[in-house]
Amino acid sequence: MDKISPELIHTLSLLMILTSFAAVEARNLRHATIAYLGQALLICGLLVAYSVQNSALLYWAATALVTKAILVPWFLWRATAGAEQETKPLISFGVSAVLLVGLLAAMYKFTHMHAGLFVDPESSIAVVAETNLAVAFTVFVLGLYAILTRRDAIKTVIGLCLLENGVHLSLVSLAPGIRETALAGIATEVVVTVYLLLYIIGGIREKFGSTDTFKLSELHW
Amino acid sequence: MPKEVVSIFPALIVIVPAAAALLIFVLGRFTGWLRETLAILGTAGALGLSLAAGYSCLQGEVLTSFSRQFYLDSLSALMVVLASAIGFLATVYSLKYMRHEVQEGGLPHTTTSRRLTAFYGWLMLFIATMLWACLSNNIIMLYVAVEASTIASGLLVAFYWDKRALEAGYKYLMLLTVGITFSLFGCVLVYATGASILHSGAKGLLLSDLRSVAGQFPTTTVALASAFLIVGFGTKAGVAPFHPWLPDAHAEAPTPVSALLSGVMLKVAVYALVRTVSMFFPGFAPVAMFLLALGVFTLVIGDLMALAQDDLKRMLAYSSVSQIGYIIMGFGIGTQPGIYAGLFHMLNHALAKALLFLAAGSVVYGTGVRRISQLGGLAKKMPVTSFCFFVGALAVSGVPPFNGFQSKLALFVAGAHAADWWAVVIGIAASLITLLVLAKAARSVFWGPLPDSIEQSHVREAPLTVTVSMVILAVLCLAIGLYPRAVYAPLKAAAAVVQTIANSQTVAEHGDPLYAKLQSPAGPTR
Amino acid sequence: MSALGGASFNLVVALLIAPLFEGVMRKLKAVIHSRKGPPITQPYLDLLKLLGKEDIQSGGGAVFRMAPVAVLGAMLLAAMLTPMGGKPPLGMAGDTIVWIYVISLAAVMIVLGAFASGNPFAYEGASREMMMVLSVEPIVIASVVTAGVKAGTLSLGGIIDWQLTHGPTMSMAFAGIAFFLALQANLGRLPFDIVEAESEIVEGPFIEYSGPRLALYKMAFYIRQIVFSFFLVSIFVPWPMVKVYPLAVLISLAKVLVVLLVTGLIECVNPRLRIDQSMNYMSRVLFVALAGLVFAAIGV
Amino acid sequence: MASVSPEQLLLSAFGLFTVGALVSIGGRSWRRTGYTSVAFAAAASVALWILAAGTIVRGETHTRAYLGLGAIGASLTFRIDRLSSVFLLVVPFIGLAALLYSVEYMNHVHRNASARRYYPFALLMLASITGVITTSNLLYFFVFWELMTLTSWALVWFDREDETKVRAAWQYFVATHVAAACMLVAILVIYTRSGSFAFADVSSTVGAMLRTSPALVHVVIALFVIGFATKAGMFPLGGWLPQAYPAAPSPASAAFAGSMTKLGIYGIVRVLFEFFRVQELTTVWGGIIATLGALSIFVGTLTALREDDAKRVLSYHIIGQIGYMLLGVGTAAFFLRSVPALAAVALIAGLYHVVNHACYKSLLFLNVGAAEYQTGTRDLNKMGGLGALMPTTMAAAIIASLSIAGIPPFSGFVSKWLIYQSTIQGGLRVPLFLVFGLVAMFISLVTLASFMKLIGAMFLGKLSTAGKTVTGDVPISMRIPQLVLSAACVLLGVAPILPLLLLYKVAQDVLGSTFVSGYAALFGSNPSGITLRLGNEIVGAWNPAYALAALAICALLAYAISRSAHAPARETASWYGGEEYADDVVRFRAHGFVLPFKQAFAKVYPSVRLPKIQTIGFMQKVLNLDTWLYGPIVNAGSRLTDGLSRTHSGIPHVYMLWQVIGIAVVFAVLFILLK
Repeated sequence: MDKISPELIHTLSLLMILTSFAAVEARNLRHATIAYLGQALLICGLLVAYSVQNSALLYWAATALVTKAILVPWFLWRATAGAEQETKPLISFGVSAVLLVGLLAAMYKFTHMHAGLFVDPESSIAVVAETNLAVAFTVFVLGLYAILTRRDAIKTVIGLCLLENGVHLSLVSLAPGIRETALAGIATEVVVTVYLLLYIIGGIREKFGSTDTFKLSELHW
Repeated sequence: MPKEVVSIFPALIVIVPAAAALLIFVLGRFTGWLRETLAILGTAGALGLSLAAGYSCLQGEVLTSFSRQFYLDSLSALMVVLASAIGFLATVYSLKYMRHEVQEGGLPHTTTSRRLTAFYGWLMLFIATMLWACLSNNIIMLYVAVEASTIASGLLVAFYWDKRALEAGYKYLMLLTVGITFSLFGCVLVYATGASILHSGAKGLLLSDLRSVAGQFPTTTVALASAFLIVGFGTKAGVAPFHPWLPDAHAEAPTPVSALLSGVMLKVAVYALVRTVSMFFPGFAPVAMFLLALGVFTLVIGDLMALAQDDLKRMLAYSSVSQIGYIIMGFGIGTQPGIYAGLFHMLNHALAKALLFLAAGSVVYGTGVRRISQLGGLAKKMPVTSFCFFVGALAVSGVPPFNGFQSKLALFVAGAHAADWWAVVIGIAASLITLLVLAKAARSVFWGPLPDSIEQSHVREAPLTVTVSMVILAVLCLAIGLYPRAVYAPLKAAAAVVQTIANSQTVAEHGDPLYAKLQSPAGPTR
Repeated sequence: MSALGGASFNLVVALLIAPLFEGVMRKLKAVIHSRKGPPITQPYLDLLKLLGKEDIQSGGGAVFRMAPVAVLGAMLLAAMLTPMGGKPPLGMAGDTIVWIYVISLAAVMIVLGAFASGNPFAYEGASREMMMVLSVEPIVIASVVTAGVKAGTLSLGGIIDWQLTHGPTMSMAFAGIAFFLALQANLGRLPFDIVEAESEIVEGPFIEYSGPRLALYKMAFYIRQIVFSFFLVSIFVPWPMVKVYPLAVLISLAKVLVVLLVTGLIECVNPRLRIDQSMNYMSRVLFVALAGLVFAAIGV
Repeated sequence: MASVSPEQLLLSAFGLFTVGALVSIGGRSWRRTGYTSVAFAAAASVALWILAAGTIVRGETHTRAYLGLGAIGASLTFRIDRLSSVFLLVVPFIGLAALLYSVEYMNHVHRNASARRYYPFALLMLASITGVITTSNLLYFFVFWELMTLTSWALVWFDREDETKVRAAWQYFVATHVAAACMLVAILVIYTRSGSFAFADVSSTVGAMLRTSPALVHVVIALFVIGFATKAGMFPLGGWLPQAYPAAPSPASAAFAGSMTKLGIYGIVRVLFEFFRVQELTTVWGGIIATLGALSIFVGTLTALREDDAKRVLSYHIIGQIGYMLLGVGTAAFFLRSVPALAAVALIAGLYHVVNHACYKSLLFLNVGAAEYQTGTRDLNKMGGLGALMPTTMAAAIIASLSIAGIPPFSGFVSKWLIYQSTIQGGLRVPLFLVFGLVAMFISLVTLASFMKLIGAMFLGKLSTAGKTVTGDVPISMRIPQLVLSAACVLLGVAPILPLLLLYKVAQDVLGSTFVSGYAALFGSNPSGITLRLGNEIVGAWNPAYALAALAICALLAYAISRSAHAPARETASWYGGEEYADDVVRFRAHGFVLPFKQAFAKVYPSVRLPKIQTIGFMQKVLNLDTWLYGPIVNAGSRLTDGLSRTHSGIPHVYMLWQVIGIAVVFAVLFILLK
């Protein structure tokens, strides 16, 4: 089994935080889509980087390239046609940036203190796992953050994708050496969900005139 | 120990409706009744196969397919029989009902035929994915199947494609996907930890193997994983406070879909929850205790919310929340009688709530009105529907001699045995509220004078295919209530499965109070 | 003396001597009013005259016709249950509770007869009769129960025996006083002749009765006077008890005469009360009776 | 019937009721369905009577177990003992009479409704009542109890077009189910302690329970008493009763009054005397039940006095009459250990009153039903003078009224007399019972007043406008039940020896070994009457044979006197002070009867609209559960629900926030729990 390159993986995963942040904060939905595309490519790269240890991950990388980097951005691109500007979010950029830094620091602290809970500290993957998990959690929480604070339906879909990426990143960092991990990763792609959501959002745009989810409160109580 | 038999049945149970779905999508738009025929055939096939498989399970076998990827034990057998039976009845109900809805519902920009094709296709897929979820032995595939059932039903919820339906559909997909992603995180944690303990990725995926090592998981992992699993699958099951998608989706979906959502999908989610979380029960007892508290909380919230509803279907949906609370409470009690009661109530609620939704749909079919306050005096015009609704309401509320009484009683007895008195008292009080809510709704919908706002001549009893499903369910409710022994054996076997998941180490040393009592019904054993 | 003989004796007293007491009382009232008054035998003459008079039936129906018969029958039965100088002759057939309810049977029949007559005055009278029963009977019951508590038995004979052996007690005195205070109402005498109230509702329940049926009512009314008086004197004041039977009877008759004279005296000097005033008065008397009961319960 | 075992008899009765119900579901014509149902009910009743008679002779019978519920170790077992046989004799009797009466009544009054909504439920109700009486398993007791509630509920809402009746049915439903829930909790507590639902195991557990957790035992009994007393209509839990019973068709009300209401008493007797017969329990709860019984007597009857709707009058009287039974039973429980003979007399009195009340109250409902059948109204102010046209009904009504008022020699008198005796004898030991006795005797007169009003307003006097269309008495099939029931009222009154012998045996069974007196030592050896003895002393006597003979002689004498002068008779119009008035103008309304008295006692029961007296006003506040218990609970509940509803704002983000917070909270809680 070849040695994986920690530097490469660190670099890639840290870049993921930047892309996530960009995807969440970009006011233009198409810019956000491009940021997400960048992140998808990063995940593919990470998977390839891990594949020195486990060649099955290449299949996942290939699938991810198709689904995450091609299909989902395409769907998003199509869905944002004609309405590129996002509905004003609940929390603005400055606050978000502060929160993000705090979040990242907290996750770092947490994973570095409790990494032993998730991976065997003696194993070869432990070094990268600590950072990767921190990144994965951060991406996950950023996804949640997007879902919770962005009023635009399409932005929440992007948030959902971020959630998924976070889970995938943690999956690959927790158990990179097992062949079944690749299978699990491939099986859990949410591309169909994204397609369906965007389809329904299309209907919503048609009926409600916008994709502001705050208007979706006719059904209550 | 049951012996494992390799069989094609478990796979076929999923494949038959899935194939029907494919055929419907491909061929459905060509001829008039082909899609309906295919749908009936698909669900009937699934039902037949499930019953056959369930029979062999009762003989002490466990059926597996595809190197244990599909795994059909008594618990799964119970679930697939339930799911396919209600699926079949819902399909039968749809035959006339959906034509009526599509033709008179004022659906824009699509032809009737395309709409119906889409409906039956997605319906079959929905049923297939739910069956798959019940049969999967792979923890990741379990997640995938549950998510797939969300996807398959997403368009069904938004079927009417008007403002309300779209809103419901969006919330449904969004909230459930977020929730399910949580459970994915939980599954990944369990898988990764299990795999490292088992030193095998393949085994780390299989629930049947994971359960044997769950006791060795680190505590924080257990807490984190259970939290994610409970919230994740709990969202799908409609556990409070993760339930808000439920009334919207149930109310806006076409009636057969509501019946399936409430009757089957919630149960599948509970099944997934139990399959995964119950592996922590023996080593980590507080998990079960937490589930109990969560169940009680859910049943109270559901009942209180149901009290405030004026929309018939929303009211039923909130009542489903509360009944899910009872089921979770049963599992949370954690003892054999508790799990038995939980499963029993799951079965009964599936039948009764499906019946209620179908009857509510029949009311909407006849009157076009869903507001309880705007309805009244329908008993004369719609006697069968009225009768069925009353049966369903009494069954859900747990009034003898209907089935809900038997399971609620078993539940309270189990709770009393486990000395969870607070839960029992709250449960009984809440079941009174349920009774209040449902009986009140039944009274104001079916009795009193017919309001002027409803056109007299328009109101009529639903056609035969609509009523026959309701009558079958009503008869089942009554039959199980009168003769609960009929379902005792399968439920006991299913409970034993959960129990061995949950309690593989302790069951032998404590003995089993339930079965001990069976042998000597006269005297107490403790 | 056998029960049958005693019963027959009581019957005779009730039928033949009761009007005499009425005559005496009329005479007494006349004296107080400074009138000459009718002869003592006037009640007998009244009765005989009525028996021969035309029987005008406005109500019709069996209930209307049978009511007076049943009332007199019940009163006679009550007379047989009442001790008149000794033990009650029909003691084995009924105790004090039976006695009370036989009396109320008579009230029931009066009310039913009044209803059956269909006359609004009769209805009003019946309503008042019922209210009198409701307000007076509790006092009777309380006094009788006091006696029962003291004696440990409710049978009339037992109570009298107990009284004779134990002598007067505080609680029995209270009960007796209460019974006496209610007696006026029981006898339908002023100030409590609210039921008949001739000047107001023209004989109330009896307005439609005439001839022989009215005679039966009159008879029953006379008998009620002596039944209650005998009950009072033999339960609450049985002393002195002499062993010689005829003498004992004579003593009882004398006591009854005294009681009736006192009630007559009261009647002469009081105007009629309204029904609510009457109920108010009775509720106060009830407290006296209950005081007796409380004393009995604590053993005084 | 040596060849037929008791078990077969019982099962065949169940079978007949059920088959009858199934057959009558198919029925279309009111009349034919009715007669079919009567036939089935009659056959079942005969089976039950044979069973009851056999039980009285032979003692109790146990049956095999049926319908086992594996999961909780319960199975349906029956035990017919003498206590159940008393009810087994009465219930089918009343049920049959009511059903026979229904045939014409329903056909006439509810012609437009469907027979399927009446007869099946009526038969099933009788079946479930039979089940309640005979089962010896707590769980199935509860099941039958609920079945009984449900089927009777279906009869209460028979007339579902009328909004007030629907509301009454609803109130009934809620009240009885709250009570049932209380019972269920009690049953569960017992089950967890004894590990079984069998009656036999319950009593053996109580001793241990009393040692370990005495408070719990009291809670359990309280829950049971709430459950039973609600059904029986005891004050203050019986508020639903005067609403619900009048809503049902009259024969159904008769069946309720005669059979279902009594099961509350049955339950209390079972619970107190069989399950919890430990000295400190029976004393406390006997006292409580007797007190509540006396309260019930007082409030229920005084409230009845103010009602002008005939069926509501009767319904309030149920509350009052239930009080008498509870007073008897409570007194019995109180003196169970200290004075067994007194306890026996009180218990016999209570049960005797159960039997009597079943007969006369059902009869009264049938009488009122007959009047309603003819005139279409139940308002006493609008009726009058029906007696001349309906002599049979009037005779029956008078007999029933005098029975309920406790006028000798009718049936109510004997049982009430025994209750007076036992309370006064109890009062010699514990003076509180004297008060109860006084209340019982006084209220008996109020009952009398109330029924004088009923009789007077319905049957006597001049014919009212509402009765102008009446041509004759009700059909023969409606008269027969009335005649049979009035015969029963008379018989139970003049020949008390028959029921007393039976009830004495019941008392022997129920009281067990502590009670050793022979029949003659209690009630005397004279078969024609009762000479009540406690210890060696005669405490009271009532001999209906002697008294009746004397009364007959006296009445004959009186009649002879009245005819002695051969006075001529003449019919004439009533005298209105010389003026001519229309009857309806000068008519004395039922409402005015004893009006000043009613005003003096206004407001004893909640929600009376008359000026009130201060002290009673306070009592009313305390006893009106609506204002201080139900009302606040409902308000708090609706506020809570409102608040909860507002949190469901509909915005998806809010819900997702719940999920996220949920994760954090669940994790935190689990983390803490697992540490």
